Amino acid sequence: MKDAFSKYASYLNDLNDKRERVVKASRDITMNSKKVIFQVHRMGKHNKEQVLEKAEKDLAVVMNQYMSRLVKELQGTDFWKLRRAYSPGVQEYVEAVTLCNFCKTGSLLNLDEINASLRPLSDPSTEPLQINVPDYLLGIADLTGELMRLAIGRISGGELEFAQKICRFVREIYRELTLIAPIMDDSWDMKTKMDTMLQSVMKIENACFSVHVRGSEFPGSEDANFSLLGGLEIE
Amino acid sequence: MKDAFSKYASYLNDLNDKRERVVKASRDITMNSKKVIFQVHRMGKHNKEQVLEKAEKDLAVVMNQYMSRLVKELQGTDFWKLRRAYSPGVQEYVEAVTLCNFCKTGSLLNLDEINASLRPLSDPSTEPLQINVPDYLLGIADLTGELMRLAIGRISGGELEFAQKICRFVREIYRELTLIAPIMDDSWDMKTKMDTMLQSVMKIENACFSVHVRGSEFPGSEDANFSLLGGLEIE
Amino acid sequence: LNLERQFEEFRHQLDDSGNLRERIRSIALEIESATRLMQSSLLLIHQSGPIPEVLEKAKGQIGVLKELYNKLAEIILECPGQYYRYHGDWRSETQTVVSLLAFMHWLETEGLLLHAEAEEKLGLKSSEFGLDTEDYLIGICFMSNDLPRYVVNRVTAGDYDCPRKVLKFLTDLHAAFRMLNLRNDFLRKKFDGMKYDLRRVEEVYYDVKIRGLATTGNTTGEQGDGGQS
Amino acid sequence: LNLERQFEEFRHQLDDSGNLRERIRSIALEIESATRLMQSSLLLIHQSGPIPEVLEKAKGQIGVLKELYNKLAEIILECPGQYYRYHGDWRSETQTVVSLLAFMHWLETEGLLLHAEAEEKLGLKSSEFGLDTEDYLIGICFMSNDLPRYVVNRVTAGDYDCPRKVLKFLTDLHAAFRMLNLRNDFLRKKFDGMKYDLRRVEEVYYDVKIRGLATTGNTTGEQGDGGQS
Amino acid sequence: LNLERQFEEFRHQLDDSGNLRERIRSIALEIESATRLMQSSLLLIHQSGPIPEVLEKAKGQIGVLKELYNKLAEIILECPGQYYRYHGDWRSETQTVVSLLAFMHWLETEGLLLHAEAEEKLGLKSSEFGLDTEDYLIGICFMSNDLPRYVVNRVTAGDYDCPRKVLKFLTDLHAAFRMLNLRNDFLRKKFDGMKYDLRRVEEVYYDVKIRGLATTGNTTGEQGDGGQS
Amino acid sequence: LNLERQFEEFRHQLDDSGNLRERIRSIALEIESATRLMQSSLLLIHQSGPIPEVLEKAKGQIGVLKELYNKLAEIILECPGQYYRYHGDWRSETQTVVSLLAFMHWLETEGLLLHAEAEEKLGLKSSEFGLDTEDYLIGICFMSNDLPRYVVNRVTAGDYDCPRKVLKFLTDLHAAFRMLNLRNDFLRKKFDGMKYDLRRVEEVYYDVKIRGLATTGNTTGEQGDGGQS
Amino acid sequence: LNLERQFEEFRHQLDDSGNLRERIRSIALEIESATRLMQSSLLLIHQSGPIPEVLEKAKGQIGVLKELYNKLAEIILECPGQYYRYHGDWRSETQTVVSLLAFMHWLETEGLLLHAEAEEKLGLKSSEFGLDTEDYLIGICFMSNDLPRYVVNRVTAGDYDCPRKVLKFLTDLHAAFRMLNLRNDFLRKKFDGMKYDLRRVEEVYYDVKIRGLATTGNTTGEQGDGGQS
Amino acid sequence: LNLERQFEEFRHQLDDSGNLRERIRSIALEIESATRLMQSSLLLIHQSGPIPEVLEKAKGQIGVLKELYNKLAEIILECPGQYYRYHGDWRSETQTVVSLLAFMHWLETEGLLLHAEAEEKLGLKSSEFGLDTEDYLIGICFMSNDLPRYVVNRVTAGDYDCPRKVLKFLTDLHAAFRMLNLRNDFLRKKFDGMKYDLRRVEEVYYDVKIRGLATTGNTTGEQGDGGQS
Ligand SMILES: [Mn+2]
Ligand SMILES: [Mn+2]
Repeated sequence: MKDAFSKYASYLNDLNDKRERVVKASRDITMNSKKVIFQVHRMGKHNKEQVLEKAEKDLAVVMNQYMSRLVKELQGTDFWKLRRAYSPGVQEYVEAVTLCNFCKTGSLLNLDEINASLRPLSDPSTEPLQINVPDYLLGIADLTGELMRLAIGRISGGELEFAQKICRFVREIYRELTLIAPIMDDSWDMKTKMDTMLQSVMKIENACFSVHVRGSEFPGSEDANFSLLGGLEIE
Repeated sequence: MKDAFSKYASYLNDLNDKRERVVKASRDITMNSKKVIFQVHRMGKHNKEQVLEKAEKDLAVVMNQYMSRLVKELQGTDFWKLRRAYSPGVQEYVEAVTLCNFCKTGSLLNLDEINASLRPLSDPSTEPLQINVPDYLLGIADLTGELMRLAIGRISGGELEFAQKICRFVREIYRELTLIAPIMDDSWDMKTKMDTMLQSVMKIENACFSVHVRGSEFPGSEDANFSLLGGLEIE
Repeated sequence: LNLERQFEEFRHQLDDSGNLRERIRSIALEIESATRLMQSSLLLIHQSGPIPEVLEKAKGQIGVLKELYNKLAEIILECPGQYYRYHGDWRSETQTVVSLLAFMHWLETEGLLLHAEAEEKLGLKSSEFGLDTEDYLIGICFMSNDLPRYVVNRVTAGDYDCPRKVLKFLTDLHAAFRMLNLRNDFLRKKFDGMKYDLRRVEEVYYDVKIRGLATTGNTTGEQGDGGQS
Repeated sequence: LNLERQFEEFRHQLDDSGNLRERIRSIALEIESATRLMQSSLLLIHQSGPIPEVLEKAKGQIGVLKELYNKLAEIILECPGQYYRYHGDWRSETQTVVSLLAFMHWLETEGLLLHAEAEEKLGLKSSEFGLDTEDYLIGICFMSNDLPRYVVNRVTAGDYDCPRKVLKFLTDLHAAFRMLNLRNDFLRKKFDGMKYDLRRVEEVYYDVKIRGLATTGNTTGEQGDGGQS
Repeated sequence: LNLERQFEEFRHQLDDSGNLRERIRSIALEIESATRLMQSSLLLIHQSGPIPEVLEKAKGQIGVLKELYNKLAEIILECPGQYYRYHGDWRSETQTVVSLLAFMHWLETEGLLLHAEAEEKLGLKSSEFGLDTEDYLIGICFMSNDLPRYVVNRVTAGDYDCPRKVLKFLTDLHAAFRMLNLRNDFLRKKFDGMKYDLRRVEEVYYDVKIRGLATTGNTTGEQGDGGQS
Repeated sequence: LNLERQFEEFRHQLDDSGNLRERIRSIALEIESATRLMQSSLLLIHQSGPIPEVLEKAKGQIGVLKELYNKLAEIILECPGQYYRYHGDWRSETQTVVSLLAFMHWLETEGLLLHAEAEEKLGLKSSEFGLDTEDYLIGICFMSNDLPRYVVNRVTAGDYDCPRKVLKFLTDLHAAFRMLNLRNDFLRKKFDGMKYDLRRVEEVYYDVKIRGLATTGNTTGEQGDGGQS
Repeated sequence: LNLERQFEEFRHQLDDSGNLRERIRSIALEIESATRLMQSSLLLIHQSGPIPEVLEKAKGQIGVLKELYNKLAEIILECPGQYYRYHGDWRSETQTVVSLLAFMHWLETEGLLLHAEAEEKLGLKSSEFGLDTEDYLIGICFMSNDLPRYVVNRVTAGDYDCPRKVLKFLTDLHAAFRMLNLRNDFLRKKFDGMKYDLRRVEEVYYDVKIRGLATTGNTTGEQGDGGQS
Repeated sequence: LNLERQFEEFRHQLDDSGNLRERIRSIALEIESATRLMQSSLLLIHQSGPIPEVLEKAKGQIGVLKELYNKLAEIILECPGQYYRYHGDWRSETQTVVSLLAFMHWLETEGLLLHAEAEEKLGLKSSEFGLDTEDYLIGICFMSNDLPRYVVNRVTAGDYDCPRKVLKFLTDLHAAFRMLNLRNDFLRKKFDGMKYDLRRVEEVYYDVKIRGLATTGNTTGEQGDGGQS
């Protein structure tokens, strides 16, 4: 019995150590991805380029320093076996990278594109880590919350059109996820996220509504098309 | 509007002040009744009289010092209006006074008897505070928990018969309350207390069972009828 | 046995009080039902129904309520000193009654329905069975909760002077409430909510004012000569 | 208008079904009350009261229950096809009834009260209004929960043969239940609890046996030749 | 043995009812899936997609649903009198179906989809398997919850007359619901929520009106001559 | 015996720590009460009371608070190192205190009350008993929540320069908060709310600006001579 | 659109994986059902059924299980690398299987069924589809939970040597488990429970020993020459 | 600016306190791990391992623990006055440590490990970082929970004097605890459990006594020469 159990013990030790390292990497990814997201929110009308540049630089660090650690740990069956250990980090990374990408390009970064960017990190001889569909989707769900914050902020910043763009984009994601959420691997998480997402959509819509009716009151005025805060910033 | 509201304000101030005083009195009663209960649990085989004497002295203090404060505050409609403010204290007092009484006499102190003992505390010109039936019953419900502790302790102390007496007594109370609990003013509290009470009954029964089967194994032995701890105390 | 006899007696007492409660509950249900009719009539106010007619119809229920409270008083008198034992069984209904009466009163007089006036309207003044002060105050808070909606709908219907009047009333009411030392209870929570009503009415008044829709002349005057006294 | 006419009709429907529910609830309350009397009498069994007398008194309520279930059946027959619409309003009471009847039956016969027997005792057999199978089964589980306490108190009272008898009964019952494919619901949860009752009774039997208190003669014999099959 | 024979029979009963439930659940899942497609199409309404086209696509699922409800009806007819035993397995799905159908109906007609009309659309009218009234009412409440969002987005898209129309509809609906005596249950809770929808639509209408964006001409006229009666 | 002596000492310790908590709670209640008075005075600001006078009255409570915090500090110093053992008992009261002090400070200086300044005002600087950073930050968020209402009421009262000043302050404050990497806790949630305050103030600023009311020059003048009374 | 195409593809993928899961669940249900039969047979051991016969009957299901695991393996091989994606759908069933196999193995050999032996019995050794180590360990813990009951019933039936044997096995097993570094997870919780099994068996051994029922001779000897190695 | 500088500092503070907590958690994990090793060694006591040797091995971890508590103390000293801010992060681990130390102490001295002695063993006495009284008391209750098992196993192994000694200790300990006026919290609940430990030890003492096994003379001898090996 003792021999068998020392075998089990070393199996469990290896597994637990690896899991520990993966959890640690995941937490680092989370923390640093969150910092990237905070950074994106520091975006104003006139510092867009600088802020995004810094965010992308930080994101590159997350990728090279922390995601790469994760990639090195994970092989084959680990992708699903240790999913719970790294899922939070990966979701937050998806959130950060898609947020940056949307701010730059106005479109959704695909899972394939993200996975392609991970490939160089891994030893070419081994199977590369591929983010799975559920983690990607859970990350996208959180993305919509950040986009909501961004939209409210951009309306403050006078960028109404950008806010409207976010509104359309988030609505589209919500619509697509309506069909996908119930067939996901563990749909429970996603269900609560869908509720939050609808709240976010409506917060953006209400903000757009508010700006719209205010603007419509003075259709002739030149100011009406301008930002509210724009005025302040000029002063 | 101002005049009316200063009337309301002084009404509320008076009421709240009184309630505050009643709550305070109730908390003092609770604290000191709990101390009496702790004191009763310090009872052993050979210090019964002293312990109970001390407990009764403490109880007299609760009565004269704290219950009397409560009695002085409450009049007529207050008995029900401020019930929630003083109910915890009164329940704990019922628990303490019935516990002491049971240890001394082996029977249940009636509500009428308790209420009679309160009468001297109040000004003869006013309606005296009478503990209401629900508070009395809620106190009795808690009493059974303390009796359980006592029974287990008394078995340890070698007083098997006393434990059996408690067992019969608590069963009887449980049986009576089975019929009364569902028709009480706020039966919700009582329902959970009934569950706890059944647990207490069964704890006592299991302890009695355990002593009984042990004793039956050596029906001839003289020791069998004696306490377990009795032996230790003699040593 | 002593023990059995005592519990036997308790059982009788509690059965009696259970029956009493049954009767009270059934009257409380009737009160609720009458209140619902009153409320239904009053709702038309939000659809710019003509105020006097709406009030007329709603008032029809006051008599019914008076009678029901009378019955309640009779029951309670059967067990003197136990008003507050059963109070929980009709209090939330009564709070709603107060809120409706106070709203109707405001529509007629632009003033607050006082506690004594509310008691009188329900025929409670004389008897030992009165209107609990806290219930009255909670009812007033409920009324306050309906005012923002009322103001919004009046403005939509073109009554631009309404916000000023409501704001004046609500500001005074809020200030009066602040004189009370409230405990951390339901009334306190309700009163805490009143500040949102106030804020919303302020916003509507702001909307009207900034667009020059408010009849500015006398408003400033009114505010100027003393404010919320 | 169509809309108004429709809601008018709904009002009638809802009022009717409300009244029905009211009547059902009131009978369910009476059932509960009769059950409680029965239960209270049965509790004396733990005091080692003489079983026949205890049973006699408890049985007094069966007639009352029968009548109440009759009334219930009549009400339900008024609205055919809706048994299960209102079922929730009396099911927990019925489960308790079954558990008490089954316990009394065991005390008399040392056997299980069958579903049909339970229906008969409550006068439900003939009518369309039967005893739901799951309610019956849940009631049986409830009964099982009371057995460990019973066994403990019997032994304390000196009846050393009781554990063996109860154990035999419970083992058979448990085995029979195991054959059912239960869903993941309340019944399943209750049945899962039965194994703890079984284990507790086994332990009591063990305590008695290891001390040589069980009347060993015939027990070992029975067990030796194959157990409870 | 009796005991064994009884449990043998129970096993069959439970297995049968388990299978039935399985079949019902699987159809309920298909209903949910069809509903979701419908819902997803309807969401385009908020993007200011052209209403007729959006409706066209959503309507595509009605046929599918009709068929599924037909299958459900067949299963339920196998076990007469047990509609309400299994009702819980499809009710929440059905409530969503009703809410979507009613929303689509409003978009087309600006009127309420009646209970009978909903049954007809789902092919339930003829059979013994009908649409439970409470499910219908809950579905209508769900629809009401979607209206504020719809109004907000329509105004943003420049349709300034929408708030008035929705407000009229919702006011009437709310008044009709008020006439019902609801129990303290889920439906009651949902209906209580409807007043927030109403208030929100009033606010949107207010926002539009105070800025002179509403097509004031005929609105005031309508409101002036008595409101939503 | 050692053992007995030790438990004797424990008894005293446990009793003492119970008393301590009692004393802390009672001071926290007094703080709450003083805060309420301060808040009451400050509310007049919304009714265009003259700012200096309003402030004067509100400041009257600072001394009281200082004294109370002093008492608290003394109690806490009795048991060195146990600040955070009892911290939960006064933190929510302290957050409100900070929010009021910060609002008053802004009214006087149009700048943010710094952490060190808040400590100084409450006499906490010297002692070991400081103002917890998170409590300070939460208090600042609370203050931000009151600014939209203030701005709306000032504009109604004719002070058209107020929105610009508040907007500038709030924009800076929001930007500063954005520099923090907050965890997902209560503070984060409060900060998330700040963006709505910002937006509301912007809207008012827009309303004023688009109507040409915000004539920057003379507004400062108006404020100087006492507000809209 | 890019976005739409991606989500479309996800939908297909997820549908496929849903179907796969469906097939897995259905096999898992069959495994559960076979396990239940096995368990039923084994239960007779507690009623002192003759061990070899009981085992014979229980073993009959091993072949069935082997086949079912084979089918499972085939399905999993369709999607390489995703074993752990679906693992949750059969793991609890597998843990029960392991616990029963291990118990049967102990009855035959008084030794522990090793991981490799368990895999072999289920025909899992060769394929890529193995028995997860943690599932194996949890299964072993489950088996340990049944031992106290077994010991109690064996002693009741007069087998006084059983406690010693089980105690030896359980002590060794417990010591072996302590070599593992467990995380704070389900396995850890189950293992923490093992100490109660151990304690109970110790108590039974104590009962037997103190009464001189255990065949004391060789026990001390065994314990003397090295203990739990 | 002041404002910016302040928030810059806050950012550092928040980041620092996050790091601190991280470091504390990691040491708490190491404490847990050392405790587990200690516990593992001590378990051999139940298998009649020779007490001195077992203790020797277990004591090996005390040094490790001392060092870890030292590190913890250093971290806490970095932020004076914040002991109770982070206390929750190591308290449950510390309670286990106390329970083990107290058990080992009893094995050596048959007396209670006092609070001050526990602090000394962990090197906490000198520093500002002490052992919380409640943690100590809870740890002692945990130790009490292990004593019944110990007594049972010692008797099985032939040490018939052990029950008397443990009973004496536990009686005194229980009496001492009874002197405390405990609040209704975790500690109270743990203490309530102690009476069951006491009873179980009494039962064993009775078993030994009634069989005339407890010959007080030579038992001490047996313990002296190394136990039952
Ligand atoms: Mn996020
Ligand atoms: Mn108590």
